[in-house]
Amino acid sequence: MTTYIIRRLLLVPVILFGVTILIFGMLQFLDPVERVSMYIRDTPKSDAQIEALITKYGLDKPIYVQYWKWLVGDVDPITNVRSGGILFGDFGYSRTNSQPVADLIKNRFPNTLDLTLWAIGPVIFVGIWLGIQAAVRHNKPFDQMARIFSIIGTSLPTFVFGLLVLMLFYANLGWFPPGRVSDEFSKIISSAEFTNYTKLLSIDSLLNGRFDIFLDVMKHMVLPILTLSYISWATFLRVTRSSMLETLRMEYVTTARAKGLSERDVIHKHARPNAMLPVTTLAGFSIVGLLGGVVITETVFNYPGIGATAARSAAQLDVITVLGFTLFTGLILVVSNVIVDVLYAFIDPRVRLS
Amino acid sequence: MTSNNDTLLKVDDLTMHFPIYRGVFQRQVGAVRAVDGVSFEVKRGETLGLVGESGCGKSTTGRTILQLYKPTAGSVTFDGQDLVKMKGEELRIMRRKMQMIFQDPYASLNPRMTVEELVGEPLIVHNVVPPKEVSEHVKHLLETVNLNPAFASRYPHEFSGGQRQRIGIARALALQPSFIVCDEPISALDVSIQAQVVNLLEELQDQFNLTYLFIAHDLSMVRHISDRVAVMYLGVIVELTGRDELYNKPLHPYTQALLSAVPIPDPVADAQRQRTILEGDVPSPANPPSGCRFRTRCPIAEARCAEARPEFREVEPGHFVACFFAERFLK
Amino acid sequence: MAENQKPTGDNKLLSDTISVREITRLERWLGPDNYRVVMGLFKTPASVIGLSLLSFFILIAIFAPVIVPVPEKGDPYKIPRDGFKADPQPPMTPWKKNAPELPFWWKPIMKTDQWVHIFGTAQGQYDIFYALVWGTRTAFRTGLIVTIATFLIGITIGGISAYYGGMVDNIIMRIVDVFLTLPFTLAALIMAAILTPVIGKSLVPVMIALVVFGWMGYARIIRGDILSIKERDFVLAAKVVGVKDSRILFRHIIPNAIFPTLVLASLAIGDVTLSFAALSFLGVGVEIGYADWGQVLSFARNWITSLNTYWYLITFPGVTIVLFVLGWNLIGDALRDVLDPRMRGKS
Amino acid sequence: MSNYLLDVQGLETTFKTPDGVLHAVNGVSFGLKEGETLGVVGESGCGKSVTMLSVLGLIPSPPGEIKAGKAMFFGHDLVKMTNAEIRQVRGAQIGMVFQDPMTSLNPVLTIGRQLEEPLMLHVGMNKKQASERAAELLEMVGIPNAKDRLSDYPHQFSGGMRQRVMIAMALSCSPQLLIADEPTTALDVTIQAQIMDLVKRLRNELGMAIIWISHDLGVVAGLAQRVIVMYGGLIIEEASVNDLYANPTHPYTIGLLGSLPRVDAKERTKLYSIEGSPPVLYNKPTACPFAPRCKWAMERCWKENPALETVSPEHRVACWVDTKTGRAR
Repeated sequence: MTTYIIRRLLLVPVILFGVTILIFGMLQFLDPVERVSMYIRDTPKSDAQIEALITKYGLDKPIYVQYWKWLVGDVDPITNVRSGGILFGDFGYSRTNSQPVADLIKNRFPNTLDLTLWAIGPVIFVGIWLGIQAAVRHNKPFDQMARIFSIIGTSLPTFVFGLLVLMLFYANLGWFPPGRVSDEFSKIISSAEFTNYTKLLSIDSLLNGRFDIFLDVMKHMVLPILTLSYISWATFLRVTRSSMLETLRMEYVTTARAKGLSERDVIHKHARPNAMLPVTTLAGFSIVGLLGGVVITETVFNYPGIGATAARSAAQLDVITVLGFTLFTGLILVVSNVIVDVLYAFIDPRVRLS
Repeated sequence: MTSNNDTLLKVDDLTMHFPIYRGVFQRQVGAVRAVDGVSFEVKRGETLGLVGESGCGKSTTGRTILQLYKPTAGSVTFDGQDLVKMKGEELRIMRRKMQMIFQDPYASLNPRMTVEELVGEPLIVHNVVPPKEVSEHVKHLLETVNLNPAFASRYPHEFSGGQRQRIGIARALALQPSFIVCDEPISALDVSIQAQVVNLLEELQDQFNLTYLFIAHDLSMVRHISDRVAVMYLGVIVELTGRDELYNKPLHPYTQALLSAVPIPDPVADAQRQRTILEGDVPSPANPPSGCRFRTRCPIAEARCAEARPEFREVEPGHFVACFFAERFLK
Repeated sequence: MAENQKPTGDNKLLSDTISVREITRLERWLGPDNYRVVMGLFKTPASVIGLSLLSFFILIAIFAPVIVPVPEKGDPYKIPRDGFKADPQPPMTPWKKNAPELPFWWKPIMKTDQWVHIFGTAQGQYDIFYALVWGTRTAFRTGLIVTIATFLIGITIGGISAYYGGMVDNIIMRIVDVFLTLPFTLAALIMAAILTPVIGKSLVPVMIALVVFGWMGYARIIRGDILSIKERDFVLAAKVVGVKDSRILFRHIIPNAIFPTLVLASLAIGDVTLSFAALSFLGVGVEIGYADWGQVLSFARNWITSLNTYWYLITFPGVTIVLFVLGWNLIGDALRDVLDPRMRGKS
Repeated sequence: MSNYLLDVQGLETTFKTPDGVLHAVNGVSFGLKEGETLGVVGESGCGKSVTMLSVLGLIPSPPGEIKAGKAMFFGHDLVKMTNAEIRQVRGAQIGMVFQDPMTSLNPVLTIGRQLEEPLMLHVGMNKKQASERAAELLEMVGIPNAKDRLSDYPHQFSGGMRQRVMIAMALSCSPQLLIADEPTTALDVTIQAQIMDLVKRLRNELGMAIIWISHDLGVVAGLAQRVIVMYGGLIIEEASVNDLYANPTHPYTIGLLGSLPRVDAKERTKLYSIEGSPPVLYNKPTACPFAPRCKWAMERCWKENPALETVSPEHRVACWVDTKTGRAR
């Protein structure tokens, strides 16, 4: 298995290299003036300044020079200050948000993380539970209901669902407002008396002993979490159900029954561990799904995470900002995929012991 | 082994190793020695049975002879020409003379082609009959294998296993080959169907003067159909001789054990015979034992068996054995 | 065995007269697997509902000019506006200005020639009904073009990967990994944002973005199918018979490999339409006022605090999109059961 | 009251399939004495496996359904038992071994855990006792280093070894009956000989009754005391093993034996071949299911289904024709 994990890890730099090439390739569609903002920390003031920057970062040089400068940036020989260089975490300057993209990520990503962390648990466990129940009750009413739920779930686009729940639970009932936190609390949060331990508001509010803030934060997050989760529920349900149905037809399940085990033990001790193997892989993909899903969900709910920011920047054709975000999430995904693959190797003895 | 005009096929030291790649950089760390130095010849008009357990390399031997795999070493002389040296078009044209019948009648027929297209394809790709006459030819071929020619426009899935195998046989016959490799042609069929196909193969052999290499794991069926039989174990032939000679006077301990393991559909005879039960499993062909391949399971193995590989030698006229102690069983 | 009953083996019953199954011409033409897939469509109630929903939308797309005629000399995909007032108008508000031609069916049914905003108007007085009817055409058009393009690119790349194997295969599959690493929505957003200044505001940038980040699935599936079919006995059998490599590829491998991918592609039209609407909802791509479902829905974003009043901003477009995608998914779900090899062969 | 250990009467089982209702078993009756070995022979689809799975209540339902019949085991009808009741029988009093050792063991659980399960469940052992007993069982079926191998997973065993594990598992609670469903079909002939040798030894040591299902008349000949031949979901012949092979009476049995070449044959003769293919039963057979392939078939064979009749002591046949004379019986 060690070779398997090493091979998997060696793939990471390869994929990351590919991702940078792909994004750099897309950048080539922009004219140099636009690309200049990759390397600077504030808005350029004059044409001459832009010209100087183009020369400085080799944007008139051959493409491999450009790529290299894009990766490592440029060190000023006099001040010894590095500017640009995505490898050093400098993703350029966001024109529409008037701040460096890296800072933007630092500010917005905790909000997105807060949201996805709350969503991911329910997504995985509820989906798997539903799928197993549906498979065990194959073709019975529960199974039919689960199937209908799953089809409707996958047919309700996030932006429609989000707007519908917003109409119902906010506009009509007034229960769950959009946004991040109520105005009365946002001042407290930015003040000195509120310590940011994790930057995840839901946790920090508890750590500061402000249960009222926690409640308010959760009130704002209920609808986004629900919106983010339900499509994944449907997917998990479907994959778990079909994997479980397949497993239940295996001969070793008949063996288990022939041993006189109760149906409960047959399902939970013999069938489920096998049925979970393909679901593990799905868990990796669902992280991709969630991070993609935040773009629309956050936009619908005016939730200040990286998704909503990316969408707003894209609508204003601020490519650099979206690029930074994409590179960043791409990195997260590469890492989480590796984790899932290694996890899979541990769960399946056939892989673990080879 | 000397060959003369009677010899249609001569296989000399045929070797087929499939590389194994392992490790972080997928370097070749070894090879599955599926076929490891196999020599035999097949005379015109005879049936040579090739028998052995699963994984012994018998199917690979058949496929390598037909150059479906490029052999690692060795030569295959067919009708005086070395097939291993042939390439591309030359080999393609040569295929007219040698055909194959497959084990699985469900997998070996393209599901998207009709019986007529399947059986007619060899005629078309080799341009042996004018396109207009293909259909007529196919009908004739179907009759030859006892299939109703009215079904020529149907698809394989409309037929039962035995009927599909007949379609496969008709396709193999289309180019009027002189040599057919039968790769376990009956082992996927129901018991009551097996005899139908075997009888048909025998009839066709008489009718068209065919030469068969009949590959099987079923010793009783091989005995029934073959003139001579070769026994394979772990990539090598351990014994080769005439069918009666082999079954009456097996000289290799593996052949003896194999024969005694075959169930006989007769409780009285079954109770009377002597059994040799082999211990353990067949070793992996990726890591075969040193010296004699069979020594790990052999009841009479001695120290020298681990040191050198016993030569495949002619103990009696026409009786080849690869065992140091073959003479012990010569009564 | 007693002598008198020793069988002779010469009782020739024509074996093939017995168990040849009678089958229909359609089954013969499609082949067994494909036939089951197609028949599965008409057997399950879910997919019948799906098919009806789709037919409904196809009819709307075809008869769009009859259902709501285009204003004179106008671009049909430009939603007509009843003035420029910001606040949306509720359903059945009469047209005041710039009303398009009255459709022929209105008068006989409603007994009046007062043409109204059937579903109300969005902000800026865009007529929602018109947008939804003509948006159906946009949906099919983008769905079809993008799907066909992704399918062709996907099977070409996947085919090359499977055919050459080795290093080529390895490199192509890593490229596929790279494309799959980026979250789809974000990647499509950039692509569209980059292309919009180059091409201009239209359907094209978003469609290209969807194609660039949409082909990987097909490449993977067709590659897997070709690789598995390459190993099947019937390919070997063709080789034994002396069939040339090119004929083996086109006559034996591709016809057997392409069907599952083709089915997936035809089902993906729903998903593609949805992605298009999503990007349009986020504000990239088409110019404001273009007859496109996502665009109409995005108008609702500015009114989320008063959606209780302006419910029609999301209800009508929302229901339209959901029904459309539901139609495809119902068919897809039925097909998945028939296609999934793991679900097969229980008898 | 019969003196049988297992007494099956009039068993009928059907399956719902997309193409129609498959009549897999159509009224099967047989008895099995304590300690007896019964061979059940037939081609694929003849209903031999389904019969035994029905007896143990292991038919997936739906699509399977037991339409009629009973299976008396120690005075209780297995068919009528509740799930909880039959679970006490399965694994404890009746052990079962399946055809494919590669798929019949759970790939993600250790061999030890799978062996211990029935012991803890039926015998009431604790984990430690069960683990010790499991090692003994592995030793009993001839697996070397039994103790160490308990923590191994199935994929670390060869096919023959896995089948030994299956046998150990089936016999772990000392059942009165072992049902073996083609346990050697997937194995090589030398491994098959090992397994049959093992089963014969265990039969002598433990004295359980055995039902051995096989499509191979040869395998059954060396093992069974009595043999049942099945065709089209029906028993068509039943006799003691010596009688059946010496005096096969049903045309199908005659044909089957005639179509088998023998490794000990004295001369080379043309094989007898039964034309046509086995039936697929979408209708319950109302006539003799073998009639279309039978060279003795008479008018009556196409109209009525013959019942099993005793032709000589311990020998029963379902055929309208006396194959010795070629005339109606």
